[in-house]
Amino acid sequence: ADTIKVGILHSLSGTMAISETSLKDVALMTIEEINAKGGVMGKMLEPVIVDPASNWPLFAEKARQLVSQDKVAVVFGCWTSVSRKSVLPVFKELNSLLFYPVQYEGEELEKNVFYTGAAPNQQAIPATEYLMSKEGGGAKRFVLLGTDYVYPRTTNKILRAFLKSKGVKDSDIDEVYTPFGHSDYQTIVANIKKFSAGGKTAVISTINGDSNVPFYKELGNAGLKATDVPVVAFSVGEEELRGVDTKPLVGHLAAWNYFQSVKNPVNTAFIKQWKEYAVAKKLPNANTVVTNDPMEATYVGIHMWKQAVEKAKSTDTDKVIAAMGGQTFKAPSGYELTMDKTNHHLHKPVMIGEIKGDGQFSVVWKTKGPIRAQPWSPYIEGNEAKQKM
Amino acid sequence: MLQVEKLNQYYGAAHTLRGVSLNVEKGQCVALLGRNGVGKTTLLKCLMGVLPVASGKVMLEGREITRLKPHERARLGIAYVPQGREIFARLTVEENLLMGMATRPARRAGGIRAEIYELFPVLKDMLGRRGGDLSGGQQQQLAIARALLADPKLIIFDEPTEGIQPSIIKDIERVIRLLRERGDMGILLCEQYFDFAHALADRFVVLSRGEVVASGVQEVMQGEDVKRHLAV
Amino acid sequence: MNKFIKLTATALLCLHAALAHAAIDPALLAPLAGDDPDARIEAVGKIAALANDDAYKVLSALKNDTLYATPDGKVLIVDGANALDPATGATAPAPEGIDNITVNNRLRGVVEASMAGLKLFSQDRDERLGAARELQKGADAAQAPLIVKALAAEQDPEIRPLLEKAAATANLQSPDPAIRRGAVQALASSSNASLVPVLRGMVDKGVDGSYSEPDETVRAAATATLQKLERRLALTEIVGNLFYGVSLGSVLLLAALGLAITFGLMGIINMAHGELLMIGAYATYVCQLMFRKYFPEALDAYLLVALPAAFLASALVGIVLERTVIRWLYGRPLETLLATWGISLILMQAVRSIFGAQNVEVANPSWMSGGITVLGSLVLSWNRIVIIFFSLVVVAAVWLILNKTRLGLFVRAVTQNRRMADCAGVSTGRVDMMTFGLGSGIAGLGGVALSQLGNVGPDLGQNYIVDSFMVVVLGGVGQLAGTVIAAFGLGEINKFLEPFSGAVLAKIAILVFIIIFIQKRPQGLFALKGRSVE
Amino acid sequence: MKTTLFTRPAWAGIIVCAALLALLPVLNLSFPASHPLHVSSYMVALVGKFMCYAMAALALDLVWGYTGILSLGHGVFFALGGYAHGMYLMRAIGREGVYQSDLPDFMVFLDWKTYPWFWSMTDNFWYSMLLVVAVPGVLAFVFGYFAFRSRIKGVYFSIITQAMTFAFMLLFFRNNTGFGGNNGFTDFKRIVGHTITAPSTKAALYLITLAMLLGALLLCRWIVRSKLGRVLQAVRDSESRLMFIGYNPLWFKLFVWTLSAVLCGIAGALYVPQVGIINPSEMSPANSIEMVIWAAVGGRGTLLGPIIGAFSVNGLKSWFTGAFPDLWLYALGLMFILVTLFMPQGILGLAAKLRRQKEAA
Amino acid sequence: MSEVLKPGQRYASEPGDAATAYGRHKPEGVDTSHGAILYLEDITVSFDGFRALNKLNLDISVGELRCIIGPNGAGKTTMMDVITGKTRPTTGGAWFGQTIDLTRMTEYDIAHAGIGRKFQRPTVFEQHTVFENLELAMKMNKRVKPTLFFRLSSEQKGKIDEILKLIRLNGQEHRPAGLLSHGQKQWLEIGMLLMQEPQLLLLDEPVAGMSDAETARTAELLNELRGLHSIVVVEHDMAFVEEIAQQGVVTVLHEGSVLAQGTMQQVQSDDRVIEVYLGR
Ligand SMILES: Nc1ncnc2c1ncn2[C@@H]1O[C@H](COP(=O)(O)OP(=O)(O)OP(=O)(O)O)[C@@H](O)[C@H]1O
Ligand SMILES: Nc1ncnc2c1ncn2[C@@H]1O[C@H](COP(=O)(O)OP(=O)(O)OP(=O)(O)O)[C@@H](O)[C@H]1O
Ligand SMILES: [Mg+2]
Ligand SMILES: [Mg+2]
Repeated sequence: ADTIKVGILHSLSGTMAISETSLKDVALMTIEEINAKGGVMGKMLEPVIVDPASNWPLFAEKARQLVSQDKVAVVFGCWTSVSRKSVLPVFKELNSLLFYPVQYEGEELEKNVFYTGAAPNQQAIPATEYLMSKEGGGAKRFVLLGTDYVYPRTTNKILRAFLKSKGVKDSDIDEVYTPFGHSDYQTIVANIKKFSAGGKTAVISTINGDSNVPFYKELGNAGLKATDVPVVAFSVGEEELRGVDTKPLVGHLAAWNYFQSVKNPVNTAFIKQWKEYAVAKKLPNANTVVTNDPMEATYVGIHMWKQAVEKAKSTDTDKVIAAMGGQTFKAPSGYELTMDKTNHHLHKPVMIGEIKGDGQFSVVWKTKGPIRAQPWSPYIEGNEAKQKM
Repeated sequence: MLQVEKLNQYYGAAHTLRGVSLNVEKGQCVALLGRNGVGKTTLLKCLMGVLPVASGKVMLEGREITRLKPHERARLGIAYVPQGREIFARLTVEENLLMGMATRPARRAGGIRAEIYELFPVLKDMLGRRGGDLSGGQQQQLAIARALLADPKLIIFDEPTEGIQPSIIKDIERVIRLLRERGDMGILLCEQYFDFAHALADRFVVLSRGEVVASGVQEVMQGEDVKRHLAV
Repeated sequence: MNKFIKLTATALLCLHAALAHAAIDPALLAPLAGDDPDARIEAVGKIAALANDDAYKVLSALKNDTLYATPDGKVLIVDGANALDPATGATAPAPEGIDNITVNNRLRGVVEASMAGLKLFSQDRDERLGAARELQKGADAAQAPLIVKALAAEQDPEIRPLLEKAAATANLQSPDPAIRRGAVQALASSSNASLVPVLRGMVDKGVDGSYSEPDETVRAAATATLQKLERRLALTEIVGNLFYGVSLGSVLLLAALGLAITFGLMGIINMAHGELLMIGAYATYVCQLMFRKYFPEALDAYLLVALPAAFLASALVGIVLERTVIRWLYGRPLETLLATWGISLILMQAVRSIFGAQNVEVANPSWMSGGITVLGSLVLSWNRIVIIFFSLVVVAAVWLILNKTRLGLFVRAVTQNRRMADCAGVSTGRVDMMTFGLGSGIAGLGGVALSQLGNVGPDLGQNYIVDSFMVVVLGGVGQLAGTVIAAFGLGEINKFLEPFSGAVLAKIAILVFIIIFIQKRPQGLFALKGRSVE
Repeated sequence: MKTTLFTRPAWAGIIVCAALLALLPVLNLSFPASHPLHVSSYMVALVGKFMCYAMAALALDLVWGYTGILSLGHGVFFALGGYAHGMYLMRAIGREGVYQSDLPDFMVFLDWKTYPWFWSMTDNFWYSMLLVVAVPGVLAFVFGYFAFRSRIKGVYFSIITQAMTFAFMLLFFRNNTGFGGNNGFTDFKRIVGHTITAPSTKAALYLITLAMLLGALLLCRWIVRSKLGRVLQAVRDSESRLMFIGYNPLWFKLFVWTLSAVLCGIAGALYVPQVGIINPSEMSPANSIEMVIWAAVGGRGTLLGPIIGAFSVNGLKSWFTGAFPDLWLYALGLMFILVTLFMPQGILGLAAKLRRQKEAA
Repeated sequence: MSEVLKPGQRYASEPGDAATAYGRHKPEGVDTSHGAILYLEDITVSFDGFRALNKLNLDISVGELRCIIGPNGAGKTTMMDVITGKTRPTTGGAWFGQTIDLTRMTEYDIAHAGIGRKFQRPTVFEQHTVFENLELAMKMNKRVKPTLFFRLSSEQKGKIDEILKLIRLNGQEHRPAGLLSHGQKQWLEIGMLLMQEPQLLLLDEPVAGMSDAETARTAELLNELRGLHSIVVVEHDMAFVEEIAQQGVVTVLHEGSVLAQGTMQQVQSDDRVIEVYLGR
């Protein structure tokens, strides 16, 4: 064939469509861009889109379909950890490639996966350090608030160990979980308020998707401002803020490896490209589209894969995996990102942004440069031996 | 006033009504007789529009109503006392009675006429009770009262005496006679209780296997011909 | 922050005197554009100490993100296309290449505090009240003279006690035991939870066995105050839970009420009910967009228009569905489940196609933002209060329609015995259409309420559909009163459980409760008894 | 006996379909990928999954179609069967997990040092098979006993089954419950000593599923054709009348209800190794509603219908989600509406109607 | 007409044989040593304060055919509800024989013990065929297992055929019962009752909606069954009541308690009965 097929595996319906739809669009945009520049090794990329509909077994089925039926060379996709876990066996069995663009809890390293989002040490830990710093408000007490599933549980476990190592007492840490889709945060906000009476408190939120809006609304209405109790979130980005009235949120924080507001030529071009793409393809609300971290990670992932294929001169999985190590790409975040030689994770800069009234973030802190991912957190028992990975 | 011409009706493949024709004049009471399962109820349902007919014509006061919906017929002045009462079980007795006046526009509906309670004194005591809680006979009385409240031009009774105590049967008989004598209404009475029908009818029609097999004026009703069709 | 306040307290004291116009020394402004956080904070302090109009302008610009810096470090206040140079007072078109001066929480806190200090002497009562409230969060000894000064001038009966408490809080750290005792006693009527650890510290023995509060009498007073405070806080918590429960109940009620009609009365297992809620919420969004575009000055009133709009939008969709699909399915409730499930898929995807898969933004109008403070520290948010009343109004309206109007009578008659109602002269088609329209419209109203609390997105309905069915069934199908009680009951139970069990287990407990409750009352809370049911 | 279970043409149809289904893995194994007769392993996996769904739909039809008990919570039985088997599969991973511990990764991660009591003995395959049957069975029995004894009927029953599955879903979601939280069980390696990804293992699983499905069909058919089947239908139509002629509906309902749950559990157990993951979303209310929809689309109260329904709805869904990822919900939604409007008896009902019309003509 | 009645005649001429066919004179397990099969003692039933039955006392002897009449709403159906366990009395006791307390039993246990009932509004299994309706009602062990493994013996089939003829639905046995006319359903329900072979039959308005000729036939049938079963009949059709009551006792209920009791002639001439029930 004179095209190379690539699979796009993002939910376009169901609960995750809110987040994943734009990743599909970014992936298509990137592919279009690559094709416009002559494709990969002279061949055009042909995207194959499927909708796993936020249904985890369907993810596995669709992954299998993409790889064994449609014979794609690589798949870009997944958002939730469980969807990734569900497709992993398929990629291992069929020895194919998955690029996973979302920040996640770590504790995993698969030969067939490249992780272009953040590991906990590239997001959660720096954010907590910031909260404890003078600039970040010098928080002494912490509410670890999350949706009850694996990412928040793991992150909080790591954070708890981290906080302990920094001398924070257990009584100064409150861990709270809510079910998926939880929308009534009255009690929780009241409790945060109570808890914060005991000293400078910060909330570390791993609340998933939809529950953020009711949480922030409640927080605002209860009169808890960012200057009193700052909330740092790991799942709230520009895209999520589009659906929120940001006035009451001003000053709350998010930690990512990229913000749309970062100023550099690559990012300016990236944003422009995306905005024009949205208008050209008549995406819904095309005039208000934004970029965010997973979108950047998708964009970076596709480009790196292209570079690796060209280096390997083949789309063969093993050859591409070998060529991926050490790939670099000048990313919209303003840094040259490197794919780690061994651990399949990107070296990424960490940035902390404060929410502004217009739904953008102003970067209030960032690392000096990209840092290496630690998929096996040193704060989890038994991972000591794996640190070199 | 009511003319039925060559009505045919099928339940699936079963030919239930076979070319039934009959007439009801104003001020007249026509008795519809026949054994169990010959299609009496089916015929009445066709007249009311509850069941569609395959062919034939139904005319009310010269106007064809064959294809009209039940509520349209009700508004043209047909009232129906169905077999099995069909009370609105969870409405109160009073509300059931108010439903009798649903044909009239809201403004002119007014209250429930007192004469109804004269005819059926039980109902007055039970106004607040739910229709479905009443005894079988009480429900039957309620169903008749409901139909009368519509001030119909044609009233259709499907076995109105079923399950009613003798004294009230006499009352109902009186009511129907009164209606007949008032002369502003046609009455179609389907009845198994022969003596009752005989006492009230001006004319009669006998149905057998969906066909009209005998008809005539009240005087010949007790003839052998009729008896034969009613016997088992 | 405290250090800063000490620094500037004296300066602020004379602030209210006159806010004369004077340009600001560029040297003061320059650090604001720089990178050194401590220098910036110091600069803010110095600027605040100027206590003039321009200083106020600079600070509020900093707070509102309208302060910019040119590449060569000049600071400008930007208003649209124009820029004011606070150093010269001149206004000119904003130059190219200017950059917003970022503010982080630390700086913002400082700015706000200094502005609050300014505001204590403001002419505007509300500003003073706000500033006094701000001080409740914690005041220390350095602020005491400032507060005393403000107290002397303050006449307002609402602001005075707040200031008195703030003064007392500040005086807790006074070196004079008498003042401390007085302060502790003055705080006996406070309900400020953050005092608890402070008082605790005074009462409890430290690790070394000595008291950090040396004076016996102060300790005794502190113990008494602490007890009162804790009792008041416990009461606050109960009242809070009650309110949260009622509020959750009102949300459940609004979500379920439409279903109580379409499912409870008409017997349609309406899986698209959630999507009707969603349509109501999107109608609210569209109204808001319209107002933003055409009547931005009346934006706060958009909800008033959104109510009828959402009702009509959902009712219209409902009517179309009824006429095209559901009318063929009466008497076959289980088929309605299948068809309405299909409808729900289509509606969701339609909204995705039109508005995008992402959530859209619906803002509370300003009169529904924030809350009122009761019992000293409990904040009841306006949006929840409004929604509670709104739910009661809607229930009352539905009750009136169903029980006091002829339409209501027909609706009930048709739903009980469609054929006989037809024979009695009721146009069943029309009544069905209107009933379903009414139920859908009310779902739309529910959607307006939900849009004020949470997300507006294509999945909005999916989150409420299960709860709605639970509420209707628990109350007893077809029983409006049951629906109301079930909604509030579940709300209260949930909110009293949640503090102990956490949100997840509370939810599980509620479901188990429903299962067990139905065992006891197999027809729901308000079961009809007797023959009429069969 | 056999000839009375189905009509002759129905037998013929069933046998042909079963033979065709049985042929798929054979074609997959015996022809190379390039051969025109080759069936991709994706197809085989897909059909294997559908057969599990079909079995669940069949089980649902037994209670819904025949007894009139609409369960909106059958997903919980399916998932419990799956979890019971999943526990075994997890333990069969041995020390090949990421933490190289005897415990499954998620337990290591949560600092569990030993297996909780409900995991004991699950390393035994046969014990886990027992659990597959017993867990859904006992749950259904207890739940059903109380519900039926209290004479909970109609929507009230449906809604509490929904509450049940929802409660279980939340419970299993909790990381602390001990079932891997939201991620559930995945990354299985072996089943009774065979590598789970090996083509032959897959083919065997597939054939076992087929056999189970056929067996379940015959069992259900035999039951509904017995007098008990007629009693069940009487329960559906007029339960109170049935009591007045001396039947105690409680035990009849409990019998089919439990049986149905067990069948569903078995379906779930077969599903897990073929799909490779079991997690709490299987218990979400929407999943249970989908099962109802399979039965309705195929034609409820026919046993064969739900099987056809499960295949066709899922088949279309699989195809649509790949072929029209943006539009498939419209198509699926529209299909549900059209089926209810124009095929109230489902696909099978339509077929019967067409046949009657042809005979009449 | 007489032809069709043949099976019934057999019972009359061969009572011993009929006993095996239709149950026993002296019911098994029911202690009727005092001659009565049913006692109602001071039964009161009230619905939200309204007393549908008010200290009702009644006893039926073995083999008796008792007619009960009374105005609409007198409580006749409610009385049957109490006997069959559908309604629990507020106070009072209902005894089947000497020992069986009906107020503590469930509907199916009562049915098992040997009380069969025909409802005022005909209730049959509408989706089942006429034949299946009869088969379901047939006397047998009605637990799950025997039902699952049940196979119709030719004897049982013969019995169903017999009843089919009796209720004159032969030829219609494969029609769904829901398609029958009102009168036909009444008959089918009587047929189901006979299949149950109960010791006590409760018939609530068995001839409502039947033509005069059919009413007469029902009367004949009941006369056949007289003595083989104990029977309680509620009816408003005086001609029918007269025909089956013969010289037996007729009870008149009014406002929930017994107003009068006696032979048909006595009752019909009772002024109070005429006042509240028969009318002048
Ligand atoms: N819905 C139906 N579908 C098919 N057949 C029906 C249906 N309803 C009634 N029938 C049949 O049509 C015939 C006529 O029924 P119909 O109810 O009109 O009789 P009827 O004369 O009113 O009898 P009765 O005096 O018993 O009320 C009967 O044989 C009955 O079995
Ligand atoms: N569940 C109930 N709730 C309220 N009232 C009831 C209930 N059941 C019966 N009643 C009332 O009890 C009275 C007796 O009813 P019942 O049906 O026993 O009368 P009946 O003697 O059978 O009358 P009929 O001859 O008309 O059938 C009636 O007035 C009825 O309204
Ligand atoms: Mg009839
Ligand atoms: Mg009665």
